[in-house]
Amino acid sequence: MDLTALARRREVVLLVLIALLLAAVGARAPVFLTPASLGDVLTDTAILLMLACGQMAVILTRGIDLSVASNMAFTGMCTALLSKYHPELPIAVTLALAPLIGFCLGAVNGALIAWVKIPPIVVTLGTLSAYRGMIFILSGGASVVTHEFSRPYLDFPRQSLFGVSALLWIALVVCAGMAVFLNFSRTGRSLYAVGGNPLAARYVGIGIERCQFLVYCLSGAIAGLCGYLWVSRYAIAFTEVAFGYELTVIAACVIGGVSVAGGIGSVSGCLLGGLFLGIIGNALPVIQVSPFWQMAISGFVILCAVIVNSRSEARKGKLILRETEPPVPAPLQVRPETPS
Amino acid sequence: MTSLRYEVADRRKAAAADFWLRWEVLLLVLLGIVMLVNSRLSPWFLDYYNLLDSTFNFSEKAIMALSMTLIIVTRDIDLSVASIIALASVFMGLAAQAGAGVPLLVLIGLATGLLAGFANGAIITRFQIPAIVVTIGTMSLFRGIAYVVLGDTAITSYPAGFSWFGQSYLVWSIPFEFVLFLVLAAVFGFVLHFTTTGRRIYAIGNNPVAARFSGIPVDRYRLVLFTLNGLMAGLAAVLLTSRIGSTRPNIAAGWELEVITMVVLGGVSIMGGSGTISGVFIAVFVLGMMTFGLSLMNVPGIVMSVFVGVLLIASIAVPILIRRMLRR
Amino acid sequence: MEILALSGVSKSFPGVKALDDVRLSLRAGEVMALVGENGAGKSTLVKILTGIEKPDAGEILIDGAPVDFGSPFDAWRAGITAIHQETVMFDDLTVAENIHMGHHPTLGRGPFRRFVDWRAMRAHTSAVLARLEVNISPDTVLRELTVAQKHIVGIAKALSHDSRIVIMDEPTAALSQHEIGELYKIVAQLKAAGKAVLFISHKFDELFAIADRWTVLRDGRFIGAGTIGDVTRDELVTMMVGRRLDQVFPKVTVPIGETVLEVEDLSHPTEFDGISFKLGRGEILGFYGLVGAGRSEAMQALFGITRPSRGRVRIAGREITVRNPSDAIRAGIAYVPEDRQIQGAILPMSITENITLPMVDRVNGGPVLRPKRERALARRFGERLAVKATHWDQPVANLSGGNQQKVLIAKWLATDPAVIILDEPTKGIDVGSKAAVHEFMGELVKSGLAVILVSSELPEILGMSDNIIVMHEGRIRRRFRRAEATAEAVVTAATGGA
Amino acid sequence: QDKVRIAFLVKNLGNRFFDAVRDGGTEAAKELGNVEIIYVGPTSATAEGQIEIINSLMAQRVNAIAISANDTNALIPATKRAMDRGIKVVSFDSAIASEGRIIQVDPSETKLIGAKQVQMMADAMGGEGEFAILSAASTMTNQNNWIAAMKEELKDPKYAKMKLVTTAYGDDQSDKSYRETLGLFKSYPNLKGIISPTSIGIVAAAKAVTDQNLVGKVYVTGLGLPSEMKAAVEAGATKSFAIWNPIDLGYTTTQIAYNLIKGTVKGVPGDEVPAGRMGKVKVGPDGVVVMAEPFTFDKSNVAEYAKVF
Ligand SMILES: Nc1ncnc2c1ncn2[C@@H]1O[C@H](COP(=O)(O)OP(=O)(O)OP(=O)(O)O)[C@@H](O)[C@H]1O
Ligand SMILES: Nc1ncnc2c1ncn2[C@@H]1O[C@H](COP(=O)(O)OP(=O)(O)OP(=O)(O)O)[C@@H](O)[C@H]1O
Ligand SMILES: [Mg+2]
Ligand SMILES: [Mg+2]
Repeated sequence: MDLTALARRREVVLLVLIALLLAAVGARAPVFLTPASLGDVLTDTAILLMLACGQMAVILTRGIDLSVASNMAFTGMCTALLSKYHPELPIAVTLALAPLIGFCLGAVNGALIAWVKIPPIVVTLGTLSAYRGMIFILSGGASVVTHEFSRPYLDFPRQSLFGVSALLWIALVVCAGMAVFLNFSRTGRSLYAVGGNPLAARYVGIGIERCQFLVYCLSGAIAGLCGYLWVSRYAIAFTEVAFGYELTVIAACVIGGVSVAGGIGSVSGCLLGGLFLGIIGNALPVIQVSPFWQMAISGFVILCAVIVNSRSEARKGKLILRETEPPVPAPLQVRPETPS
Repeated sequence: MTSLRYEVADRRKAAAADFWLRWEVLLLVLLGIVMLVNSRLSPWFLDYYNLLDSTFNFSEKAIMALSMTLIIVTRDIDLSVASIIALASVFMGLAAQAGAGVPLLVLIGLATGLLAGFANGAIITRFQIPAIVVTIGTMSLFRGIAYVVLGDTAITSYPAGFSWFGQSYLVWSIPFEFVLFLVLAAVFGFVLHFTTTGRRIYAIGNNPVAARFSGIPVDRYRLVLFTLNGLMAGLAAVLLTSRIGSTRPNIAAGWELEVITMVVLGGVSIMGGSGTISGVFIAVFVLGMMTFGLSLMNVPGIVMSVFVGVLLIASIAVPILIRRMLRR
Repeated sequence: MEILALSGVSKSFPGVKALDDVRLSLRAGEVMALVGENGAGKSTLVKILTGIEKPDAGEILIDGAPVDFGSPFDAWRAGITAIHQETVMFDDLTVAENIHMGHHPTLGRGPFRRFVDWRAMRAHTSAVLARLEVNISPDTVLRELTVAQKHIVGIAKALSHDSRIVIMDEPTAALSQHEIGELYKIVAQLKAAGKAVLFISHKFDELFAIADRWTVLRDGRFIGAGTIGDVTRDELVTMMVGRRLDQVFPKVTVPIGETVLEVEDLSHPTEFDGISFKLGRGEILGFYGLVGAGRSEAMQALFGITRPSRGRVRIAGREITVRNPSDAIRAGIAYVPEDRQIQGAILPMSITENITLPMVDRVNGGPVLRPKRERALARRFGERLAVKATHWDQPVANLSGGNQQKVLIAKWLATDPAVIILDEPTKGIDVGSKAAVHEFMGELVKSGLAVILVSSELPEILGMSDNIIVMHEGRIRRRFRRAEATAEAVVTAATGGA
Repeated sequence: QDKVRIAFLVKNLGNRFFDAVRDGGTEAAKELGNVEIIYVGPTSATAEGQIEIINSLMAQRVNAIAISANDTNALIPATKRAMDRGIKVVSFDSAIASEGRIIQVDPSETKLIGAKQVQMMADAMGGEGEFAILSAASTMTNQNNWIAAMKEELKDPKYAKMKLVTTAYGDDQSDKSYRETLGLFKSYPNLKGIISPTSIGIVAAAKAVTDQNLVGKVYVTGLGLPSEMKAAVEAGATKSFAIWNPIDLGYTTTQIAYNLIKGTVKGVPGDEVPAGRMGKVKVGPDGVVVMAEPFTFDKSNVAEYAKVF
């Protein structure tokens, strides 16, 4: 790939932007660039990265999942209550149950979207409210706090293996799994087809409904897992956990170059988009920008990123005039052998 | 001309099922049920003054739902409306601190909304970026600016007469806000359903490319609609600020989703090109009356959101399922 | 030997009986022509054969055994592939993936046996493309290809699978003369390899050139079938439309009047350059070229869709600036675009609303809608073009391709233009409607309009135009008067020769 | 005879502090008999949400509304209307400005609260070094008042060696508060303490200190709930923290509201309101009733109170 083509790849542009951002923050506060600090940033962003991967699969099929944050909070509350009332249960149960609960919530979205054929934004807008309300009903509005959790519940994500926390390992596995799924499985590839051109996808026999259902389940399962991780990380479960976080997740995807029109997006782009937001969120307090600026700056950055993206996307026309060779291919021979 | 001619009727014969499956009819039935259930469950519900007062709870959102309807009909969406309210309210507050009078305050509120909406529209049409993406960005940006300006302070120094817009009643104890909503609903309904402008809006929503090839300045329409939507948010900011008499950066938090819920429940397709103002109008009351009834029973807002979410999905799913069954 | 047989197949859509007790049979090593007017049900039949739609009744037999296609994948496995009427491709994916989507090759061995085998996929793509003797890299993203190349990929996709039955639904409608020749060769190749080909086309010349047998549908019903040698063109047409059509290109020559449109040096940085021509009252000016020659681009610039970098446009001697389509409409230019579904019709809206859209203010005499006036106008122009519909409030989406095109022409005639640009007006239209459109062009020029006809169909250009302009790679290559234009000279110019 | 209905309108639901307030209210209701407590609050802590609820309470013609306000001024038009219709409005905890209520029940005095926290910080970090404040949303009145009071208290020469380096805002969200705390550690490597006058912030800050293995180096103090802070105290991240007794607060507020309804007092400055087991409380200038000094919790008593609230 030549240099200009390389420069046109969104991932490369983002990588450069992130490097610049790090350099700028590092210049103001060198402490931010220490490995320990960068590790913290990564740990802090891990949940966002996983959620962004799940969200990307959904957006690939021209969908959107606005209910991730509510799903996360609900699942988080379920696991928290479980930990509170059954502290004896091994952590493996929580680890299995969290994605399962999330999966079920996602499956409700998926079924309504794929088979009842309600637009994704409507369904997930509805479940965004409904799941959030269910937390309140489930918990009676009470929160579960630090000392009420069982030790393993809180400690597991912080355990480290080869110097990397379990939380990061989980994120790594989820994101790598997603990348393999999207690039190397037929189903993963069909997601691109479903989003790129649903009609054409139907014509080649791809079960659109199946794909839609699948992505919401997947996004739901990831949200569920993240629900446990989130609650465990901050050691508190209450109704408002991760309130409004769905938009951050979507923003990460958008910055990472996932097209909301469907069919375009990569796990690497998504991860970079998430990191970008994560670094900003973590850097502002460090470089002592007034916290009041944080929201405005993220908004500004999102706008800049999408405008830059749209510029590099802009179609350069068909360039009819530039073609110099007349399109006269050699005459075709009639060859009788069977097509393979 | 050659040709064998076909007999082509002017319009389709309407079937009874068509009427009963019309969205507005379904919503009216739903509204009836809501009113009935509420009046059964709460002795305070069917009270003239209570009902009128309850309109304070949704009038501002309903006004924004009107222009949001147009935006969604043209296949766009605006997630930044609530943030525009915050921004407009902040600028009004600053002006009030500087001693501006009531007319100037209103003007500033409307102008801020207008400009913010224009900024949305300009970015969307100039760079051809999907509206949902741009307005996610401006949603943070606008509210972020409000935080930057206000920080940890609140502005409460509004002139005395300013409270009129959000707190006054007209004849028969009807709140001014509500009357304004009714008037605007009539205007929007007329424009969307009985004018050529409305026709063009539907054309854009159904097929923006073909609309452009038909001589409709699509991007200009979208720009104008986003600006209008901003203006309506500015108006809502005037009403809300006047009603609560104070400005904080977190004002109207989360309203964007409530407004969109009203529109979608009103039968406006999120894919653009279809939906009516009358549907949205009824949906406003369905939601308003339902939440009012629930609040009379002191059901917490967060539990209401379960009702709203389920209602939203069910109201759309049920007709689809019925149609599917009828087709069998 | 019969490898595919259909009997008693029926299919209804809400309000339309698209197929009614249809039968069809295909034999190995032969080309079956399926003909019928627009809306006769041809594409619906294709969709049933490829498992996209399920028939309401009837039976499909393959090798004498009944089959039931639950999904397109079943049909594909049964050895049926199709080039569909609509281009159904994935613009953001590579050529290789476009060809293999839905049935990616997998590694097949080891722990990763379910993984997509990208290497094999590329290699296979290269092989298929090489067989078609085209030079396209398997890794190219489809978006970067020209229209013709995309079509080739579509054909490659159908051929990539070892299928026994290949269906081609109007494959030549968007191709230029040259590529049509290539396609004929591929059909011959398939035939020789013992495949059965079902070929759908509205162009009789090609049917007589390549088909062995024919089947006619009319209004969703089976009308007849037979061997191509035993039938004449007229007989086929009569069966299709239920009556005789005598003239193919009813050229009406009216004296060319004063110049209404004058274009001088219209240019664009990347798409076309130095387009100049004059157009007089009553003239039909044909624009010929290969697909992607820049004709549509130039016309769209004239119509204000794209902004030219330089050049002048004069209408009736007065210079005008066209910044957007509404300027062009006001100046009296109408443009019927080539892409019906995307640029032309607003599918979910009614026939009436479509027809009145470009001039909705004028029709209603103000900003307030007057349904009666609108419907009267729609009826007037709809009937003039013999649109087949059940009522004028019917959504255009429910019409067949040909009838959609008629609605579009009606829409633009209703603007009362001085110049009408018809971009591929008969693409994918059946003979009956085509004749109607051609005849109509005669009426237009008689009534004093000037017509620009952009077409990739050589007989149409030669038969209808007073003057012909041939474009090649964005520039005007040659101009012909009607009398001096021959097929050879025009094609030579279009392919870049002298 | 009809029940006397007193509504507790809190900042937002799902907050243990307010749940405890309600329990106090219920206790008083039981003592008084014939009193019904309605416990309501918006989903998220906004003034608009509270106004909607005031409208519905007005429609239900409750006898009194006790409010912990999300905005000092924004509720005034609504509460004024309520008072016009004969509903007694009192505010507690977070005040409504005086024209919008009859009585404000302050759990403690702002000055005391500020002083208390600075004092606890000084104890924890040995009277010298850098510390920071982690507040909730930048818009909350009581937070800002307390911070102002802290700054005032710091002027006392005995705190001369203590340096307030910055104020961060965690928006009363756990994740944001946590992140802000991490940011503080990075920006101020010499940081020795964090005061968080909000129950969510203090938990998040203590968690961050524990997670970063900074126990013993950085101390967290401020206002928190014993049940939520138990773990932090046991881990050593927090030596002591304070809070007033929400049960007493709810109890007193109910008693005051009841007396207003019955007309036994008007609620003007100088009035003495009988308040059951709390004895008589005195209405101060501006209609403010002040309760006691905040109560301090540490290792010795946190476990016991954690069971209560
Ligand atoms: N999805 C659909 N819903 C409703 N009606 C349909 C649908 N698809 C096709 N039809 C109708 O079925 C009939 C047959 O259409 P079909 O597309 O098979 O015709 P065709 O012979 O391919 O015509 P053309 O030559 O114009 O392509 C038409 O009247 C058409 O309007
Ligand atoms: N490489 C391409 N990618 C996508 N669309 C293309 C491409 N080339 C052509 N088109 C589409 O096809 C249409 C043809 O445009 P163009 O002006 O290049 O050719 P033309 O000479 O008019 O050919 P024709 O009318 O035969 O299609 C354009 O409107 C454009 O939308
Ligand atoms: Mg067809
Ligand atoms: Mg063209």
